[in-house]
Amino acid sequence: MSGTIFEKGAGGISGRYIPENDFPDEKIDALAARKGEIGLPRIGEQDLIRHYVGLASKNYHIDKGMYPLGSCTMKYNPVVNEQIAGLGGFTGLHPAQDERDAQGALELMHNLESALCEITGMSAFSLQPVAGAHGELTGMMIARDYFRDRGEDRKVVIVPDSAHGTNPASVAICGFTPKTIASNEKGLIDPGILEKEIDGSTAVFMLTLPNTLGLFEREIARIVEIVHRAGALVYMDGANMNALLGIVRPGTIGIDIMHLNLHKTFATPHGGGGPGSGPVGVREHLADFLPVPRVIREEGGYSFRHVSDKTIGRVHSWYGNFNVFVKAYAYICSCGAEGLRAVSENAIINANYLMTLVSKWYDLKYPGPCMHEFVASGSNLKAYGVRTTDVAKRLLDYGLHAPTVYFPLIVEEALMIEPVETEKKETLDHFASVMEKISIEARENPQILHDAPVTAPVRRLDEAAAARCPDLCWTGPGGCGE
Amino acid sequence: MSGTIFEKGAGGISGRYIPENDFPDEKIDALAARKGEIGLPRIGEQDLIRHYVGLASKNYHIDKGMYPLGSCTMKYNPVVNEQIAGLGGFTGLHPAQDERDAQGALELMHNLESALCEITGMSAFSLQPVAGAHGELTGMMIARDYFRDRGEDRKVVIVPDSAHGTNPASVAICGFTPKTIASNEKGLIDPGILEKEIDGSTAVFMLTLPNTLGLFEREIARIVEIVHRAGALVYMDGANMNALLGIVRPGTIGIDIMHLNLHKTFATPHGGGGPGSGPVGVREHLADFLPVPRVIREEGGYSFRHVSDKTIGRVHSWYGNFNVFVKAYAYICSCGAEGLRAVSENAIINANYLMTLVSKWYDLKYPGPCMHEFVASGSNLKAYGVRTTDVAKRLLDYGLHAPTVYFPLIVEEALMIEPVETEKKETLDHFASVMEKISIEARENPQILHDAPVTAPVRRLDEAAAARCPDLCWTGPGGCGE
Amino acid sequence: MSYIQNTDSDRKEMLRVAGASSFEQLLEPVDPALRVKGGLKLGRPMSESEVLSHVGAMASRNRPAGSAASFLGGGIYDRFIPATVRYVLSRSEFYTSYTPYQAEVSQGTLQAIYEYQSMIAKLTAMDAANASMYDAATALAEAMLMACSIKRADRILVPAAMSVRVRAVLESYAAGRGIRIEEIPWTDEGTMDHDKAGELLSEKAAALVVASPNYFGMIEDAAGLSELAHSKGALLVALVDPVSLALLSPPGEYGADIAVGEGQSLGIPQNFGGPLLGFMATRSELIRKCPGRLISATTDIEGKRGYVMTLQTREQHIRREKATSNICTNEGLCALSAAVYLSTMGEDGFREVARQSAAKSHALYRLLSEVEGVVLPFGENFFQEFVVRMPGSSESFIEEARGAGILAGIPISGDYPLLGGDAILVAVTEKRTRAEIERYRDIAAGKGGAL
Amino acid sequence: MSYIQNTDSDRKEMLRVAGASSFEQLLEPVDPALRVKGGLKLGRPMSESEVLSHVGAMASRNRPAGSAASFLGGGIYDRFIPATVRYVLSRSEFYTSYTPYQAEVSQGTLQAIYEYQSMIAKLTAMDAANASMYDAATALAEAMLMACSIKRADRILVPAAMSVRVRAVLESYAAGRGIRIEEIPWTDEGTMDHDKAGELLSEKAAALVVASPNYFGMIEDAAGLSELAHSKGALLVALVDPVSLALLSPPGEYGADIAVGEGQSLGIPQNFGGPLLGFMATRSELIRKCPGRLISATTDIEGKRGYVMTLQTREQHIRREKATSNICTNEGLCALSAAVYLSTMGEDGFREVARQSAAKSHALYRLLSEVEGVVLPFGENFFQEFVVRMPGSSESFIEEARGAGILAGIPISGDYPLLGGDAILVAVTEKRTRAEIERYRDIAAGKGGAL
Ligand SMILES: Cc1ncc(COP(=O)(O)O)c(C=O)c1O
Ligand SMILES: Cc1ncc(COP(=O)(O)O)c(C=O)c1O
Repeated sequence: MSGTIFEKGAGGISGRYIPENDFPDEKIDALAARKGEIGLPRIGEQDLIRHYVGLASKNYHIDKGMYPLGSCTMKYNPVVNEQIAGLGGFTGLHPAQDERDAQGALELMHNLESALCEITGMSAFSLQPVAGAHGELTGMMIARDYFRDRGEDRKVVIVPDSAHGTNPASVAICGFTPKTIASNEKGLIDPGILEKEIDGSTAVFMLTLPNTLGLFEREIARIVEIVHRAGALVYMDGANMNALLGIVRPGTIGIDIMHLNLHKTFATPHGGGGPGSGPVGVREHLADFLPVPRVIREEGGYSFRHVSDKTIGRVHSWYGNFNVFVKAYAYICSCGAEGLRAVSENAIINANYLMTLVSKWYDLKYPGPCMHEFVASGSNLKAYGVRTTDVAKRLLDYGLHAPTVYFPLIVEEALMIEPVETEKKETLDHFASVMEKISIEARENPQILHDAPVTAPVRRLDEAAAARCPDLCWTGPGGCGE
Repeated sequence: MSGTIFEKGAGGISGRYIPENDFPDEKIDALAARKGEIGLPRIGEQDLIRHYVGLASKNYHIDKGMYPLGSCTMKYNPVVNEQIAGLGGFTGLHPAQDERDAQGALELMHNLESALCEITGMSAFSLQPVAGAHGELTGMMIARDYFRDRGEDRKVVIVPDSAHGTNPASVAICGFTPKTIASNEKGLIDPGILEKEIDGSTAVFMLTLPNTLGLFEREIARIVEIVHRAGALVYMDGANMNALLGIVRPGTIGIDIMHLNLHKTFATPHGGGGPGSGPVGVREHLADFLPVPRVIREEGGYSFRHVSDKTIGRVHSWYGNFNVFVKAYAYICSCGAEGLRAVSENAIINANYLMTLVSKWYDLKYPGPCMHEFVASGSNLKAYGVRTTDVAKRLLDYGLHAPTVYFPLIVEEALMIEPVETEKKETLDHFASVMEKISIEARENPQILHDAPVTAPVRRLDEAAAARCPDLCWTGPGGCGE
Repeated sequence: MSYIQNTDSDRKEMLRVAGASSFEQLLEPVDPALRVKGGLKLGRPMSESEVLSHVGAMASRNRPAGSAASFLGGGIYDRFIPATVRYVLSRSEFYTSYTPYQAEVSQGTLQAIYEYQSMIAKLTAMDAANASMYDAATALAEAMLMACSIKRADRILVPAAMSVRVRAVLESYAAGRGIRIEEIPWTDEGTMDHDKAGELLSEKAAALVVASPNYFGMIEDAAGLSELAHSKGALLVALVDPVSLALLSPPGEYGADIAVGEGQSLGIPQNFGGPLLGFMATRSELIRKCPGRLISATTDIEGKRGYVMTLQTREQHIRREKATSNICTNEGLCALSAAVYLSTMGEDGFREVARQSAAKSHALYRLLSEVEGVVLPFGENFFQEFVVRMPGSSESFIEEARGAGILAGIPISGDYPLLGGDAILVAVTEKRTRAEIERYRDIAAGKGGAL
Repeated sequence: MSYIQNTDSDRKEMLRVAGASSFEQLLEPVDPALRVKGGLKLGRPMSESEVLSHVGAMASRNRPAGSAASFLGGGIYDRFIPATVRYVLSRSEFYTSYTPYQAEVSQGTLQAIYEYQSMIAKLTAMDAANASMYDAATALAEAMLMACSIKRADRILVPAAMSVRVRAVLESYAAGRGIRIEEIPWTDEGTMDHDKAGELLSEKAAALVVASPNYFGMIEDAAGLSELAHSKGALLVALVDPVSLALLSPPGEYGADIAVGEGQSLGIPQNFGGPLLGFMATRSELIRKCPGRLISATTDIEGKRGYVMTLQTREQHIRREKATSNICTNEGLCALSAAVYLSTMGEDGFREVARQSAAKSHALYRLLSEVEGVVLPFGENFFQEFVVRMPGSSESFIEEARGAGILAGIPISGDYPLLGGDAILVAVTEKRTRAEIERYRDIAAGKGGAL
């Protein structure tokens, strides 16, 4: 009984969810200009539930097993936080309600902003951006308006080649010109190169810390100094903050603007692709540029305010992804100061341990202690005709998820592995042992890897055909081209 | 990562769910007489959730597919009813609370009792019994005390051989002597035999209607008359009421006592084995014998009352499975009068349709219209060395659940099939087509059936070994005998 | 709202295939004279949103524990339930599945219940537990039948300091079988009178039932009573509170033959008293006499570990009237709750629940003992619940407390006239806060009005 | 409450294997001078029950829609959400999974999003939709960038009768790119001034944005505007309400090139304004210029149907600064909500939602039109929302209604001074009852106090 919901719901009958209309209105027919059917399914509730439960069973997910996707921080999502975020006092609030009727929500936002300031050392946060990339874009807008306000015409943003794809994209969307600099042989930013490239046209230097190789930029102090000396701002992509909680506060080491991914570091679920939340924090001199409205606490309570005319304005229809704030705030309360520090300690220990195990069988371009993640490489298996994608697919057959592959681009056949702090030693041991088995299979019987996956709901899919002739909308049994 | 929760939770650390104790008390140590550890797991929340989600994935369930277990009425369990029954206003109520603080709960119970009276034609219901068998036992107690009250010494309860196993067991537990009578060649009670067997020692005649062959007792009027003439009571096992909603009201055809299975007819979920609810209804002359307390509606509101000294007393610590009442009541509201009638119509149409399809490939001892279920037989496959159990296991390989097998005992190699009203025609067609395939496999390649299941989480299990040396409690890696 | 998915044209086609020209034709076996005329007198079908508001309004006409501080006990307690429990229970793989008749596709339920059995066995320190009973009362009733059958006797002894509701269920089950239930009074300490027990045991009895803590919350000398019962040839049936077992000596340690109790405390909401979770554990030698479902570990034909229902020949679906019990549907999902609850709290967390319940109830006891006129008849040898008599009438005390958002206790003198006066039973679980406990005291001391 | 599962001895052993004698040693790359001294100034860890009461108390300091009758709209609506939505969304297979990078083990998410795309395409009558955007505002901003890139132009025209918040987001996105946004005023009927639009279109513009219903709830002559825009070489971008599309002519019918809108109405709780669901649909020819994720059906190597992310070369993780957008994490779970909502309500149920919203809002409109002093400036050509001026001050009217349990509307004259007076925007969804609507009228008529 597979097939789309349209097939299952063809010619059936739906349940009755709302009462009869007690305001019959002939006038409505005048409005009803739409011709014909929309094309929505008509399906009974039992089959509908079966459809979605059936789809659910085809997904890998955190509650099934380890999710070692590098850069994604796939940690356990506490079930109690879902329960709390589902309270009617939160879910039923309209954003234009009288502030007196939303004091709890405003207080929560205020407390969350304060906690993020304390965690990062930034002076002020806006919760408005709804994803990491959205935070980056917001940060770029702040930089843009900051220089405009100062009357400086700076158009260039320097981005290391190891940066996440969203970084240069956000730069470009904001109207800046991205300029890539190469990382050095240790996988780090070379202050010398930076010094050469930076000049009066540079608005921002944008780095990820720890970087996408899982390395802490040893020269960060010098980098910050170089950037500031050039009159530019330092932007930190804080999506990897899971490594630094209670260890480094970016604001105190000179970072001017940063974003966080609450849907990574603060345990809010990823939802198969969102919703996320990407709050942006700035140091004092940039606070006036943050999006409005801001949450203000005064004698009488909390309120939203348009605090400064320097603001970049808005980046979201309302206040950002409030439902995500609730979960992140509950998580911070659960952890407390010591718990957050423990998160990063364990994330780092797990990563270094797993790196030691995995590097027995896979290449490692940048040895030495890593932070919360590391990048291995399947390049040693190329001799057997095996590529990293084969390793990834074979992992699926063992009931595990694959690491992030082919990223960062600067590592050939990259396998970017982030174990996160919630996985325990036995789980890492199991993952490492499967990685070992696969490396042996690669040598002895590479075909198994090429054929993988065989236990997943589908075998390898024809992506080329999809790209050539995309079938993006169900139009009947035939699909594409009809 | 399989294994028991004890293995997974050996030597780990649990989360912190309750606050620190702010009443330290040395005296508690004096109470603490227990020596050593209890032996409960210590497991982090992520692995705990994975454990149970992993177990969940090994279960067949209604939201996965059709569940044609005869006599079990495995219909769709509406998700909204779970939501309603989970409201804090219900779940947080203590049963000894002041009645003024529980008016909504009492009203719901009162409304549910009234609705059950209307549906069955009985005069009064008690919601106290928590399962079908518990209802039977309660009904037997009512009969016992009724005759005791009348000073009659009747010790025998006549039960047809087609009865559900709980029927004779309930009779015996109550201290009555069960006496079995055979059904006739049409699968029905033979009034002639009944007339012969019944006498002044007979307290109750206990029948299931429709009976466990899915047949309506054509002679029910005569049967009732015979029993009443003998001064005995008619007890109806109403677990099959899904066939009769809006069609037959047992109270109006002379049934004296009956129970319902809310967890069958009224869509409350079975929970992998409960909780259920088995309300007992009686006609007017037996109302005083119902369990106490009863819910009474008066001017000032609802209350619990000990209405009569003739009561059998109590069969449950409190008022029965209240949480189940909420779901059943919500279901009745959803259906309304016409919806309940539609339930039975569709259950009957589905059963007759499926019987027609299945009987092309399997034996049918009792042809002619069935009610909500029918009993086929795999006896025609015995020639190929195939037994009904093989057919059942093979169905699992096709991703379906098996019917009830080897019951009722009076049909050889029985396959008792109840499709229920929520399954649609296509689903029945699919089931029938798999049954056909299996009957062909049985002829052509019976080994496939003997080997089945091969796609389930485990293959056939050694029940004999378990019965010989039961391992009922995890005591370490070795298990039984340690 | 209808959950039926067949359309009119489906039905037409199905009737055709089934050889019927109309639905009425399928009803041919049902004499038209017996059929319902004119339809049921129930309302019209409601849409989902109407059901939600209709039944939701009933929920809001109650005043649940969440909106008041509950000191009610007597077998049902307001305890903290971790979110994991509701999460696991809301998976339809568990809640919509049937009794695991096809073991190969029911390993989730089977293993979970096996683990539940193991946890109950460990908690009670008995050899094995069954898959669940309806509630403590029926579990005790079944234990009574089991003991009578083992001992071929028809007399059991129970404490007078036992829940009257549980007692009533025992009577219902005993009546038809000619079982005599006799009561052992309590002493000034609120515990069982050993001398009287010894006396009554001199006549043949199948079992002595010991409830510890008893209904008044008092801890019995279970070991002494166990010895006494066994010396007179009776079985010892222990009725226990599962949370207390994290602190107190468990039935297996004092030689109980059967242990039963109410598992509601183990992650199950109060739900106005149902569903509950009766548990039963026993010794290996008695397991084949035990009522109810049992899950055993075993292996499949490839040697892989798996789980099955076992010893089904004790059960009604095989043995019919010769079964050890008539129980079929039990409280499977509640057993799952208990397993999730116990594994979430874990060894240490569960002990902490017991310790805090004891600590907080003893704290309230001491605070009340300082209030003039308050009578605490039975002393401090209780676990988490005690009997108290207030200076004024308990009715007006409870009423005043109710006004102040406190459900102060269950009045019990009506059921136990020997207690005299106006006694109430007060339970303090780990959920109660210092503020609530102190407010309770203030009200008792006549200083409650200010709040 | 900690979610870390390693024990001290695990950590010791792991450090040993990793060749570190202490955790500090792993921090060697981090200059000690840069490290946090003395720990973070945050509270101590809370247990689960403390978090529940701490954050739960915040929830109870709000007054959500459930406890008042909401006539608030402006893009976010109080609608009925069937229980199926929450049920499906609470499955961790959906909510805890990542973006479907490994397609073979993400078919659940992929197929669900494919079905969502299909439903949006059908609803808008466009060829294809993407997998979701952040909200309507950013979807429109992305449509603006897309139009400017297609038309190689840096000017777009927008209605003045558009949400000021959406407009503000457009400005933020436009500023750095040198895009000029120009406004077309509204007429006395509250709709776009066609003459003025024609005038402004004579200078090259990438797109004309039509919001229909517009922010005042009024239905635009979208077909006419579409013709106008196309005749001047501009694209037509339609900003639409998805529920309205069950009744009104959809963008595909009047030739829109890009359709965007806010999907919150499709089964997503109001949640104080987030998460929302921006949707975007377009014509086949433009799909490769479209921002965001796209899911396509395809087949696996055995010919079995399956789903993959496609046209990823438009996306930032492949194309970096040349990507059509920077969007990565989107609103996947909200898209799933919309799919479950639309398939639950179904073709007929969804139309009924639209019809009832229209019928009820028109009913309130007519009731108010009979109240003396009430001004309804724009007439009846609206879908479910309209502008009204109350006889007295809107502030005091709203305050009085609030006291009577009614959230009466959004005051909008501050944002739209041209409206004059004290206008409020009133939305009536299918959830509002006759009683609520009549009470609204009574308060407007000065007869509200009695309730
Ligand atoms: C380092 C880094 N930066 C930025 C992002 C973008 O965040 P988002 O997907 O929430 O837009 C991610 C995650 O994908 C990331 O890992
Ligand atoms: C006909 C019949 N009678 C009685 C019962 C017993 O009901 P329960 O399992 O709820 O005790 C059942 C169900 O198992 C049944 O099908």
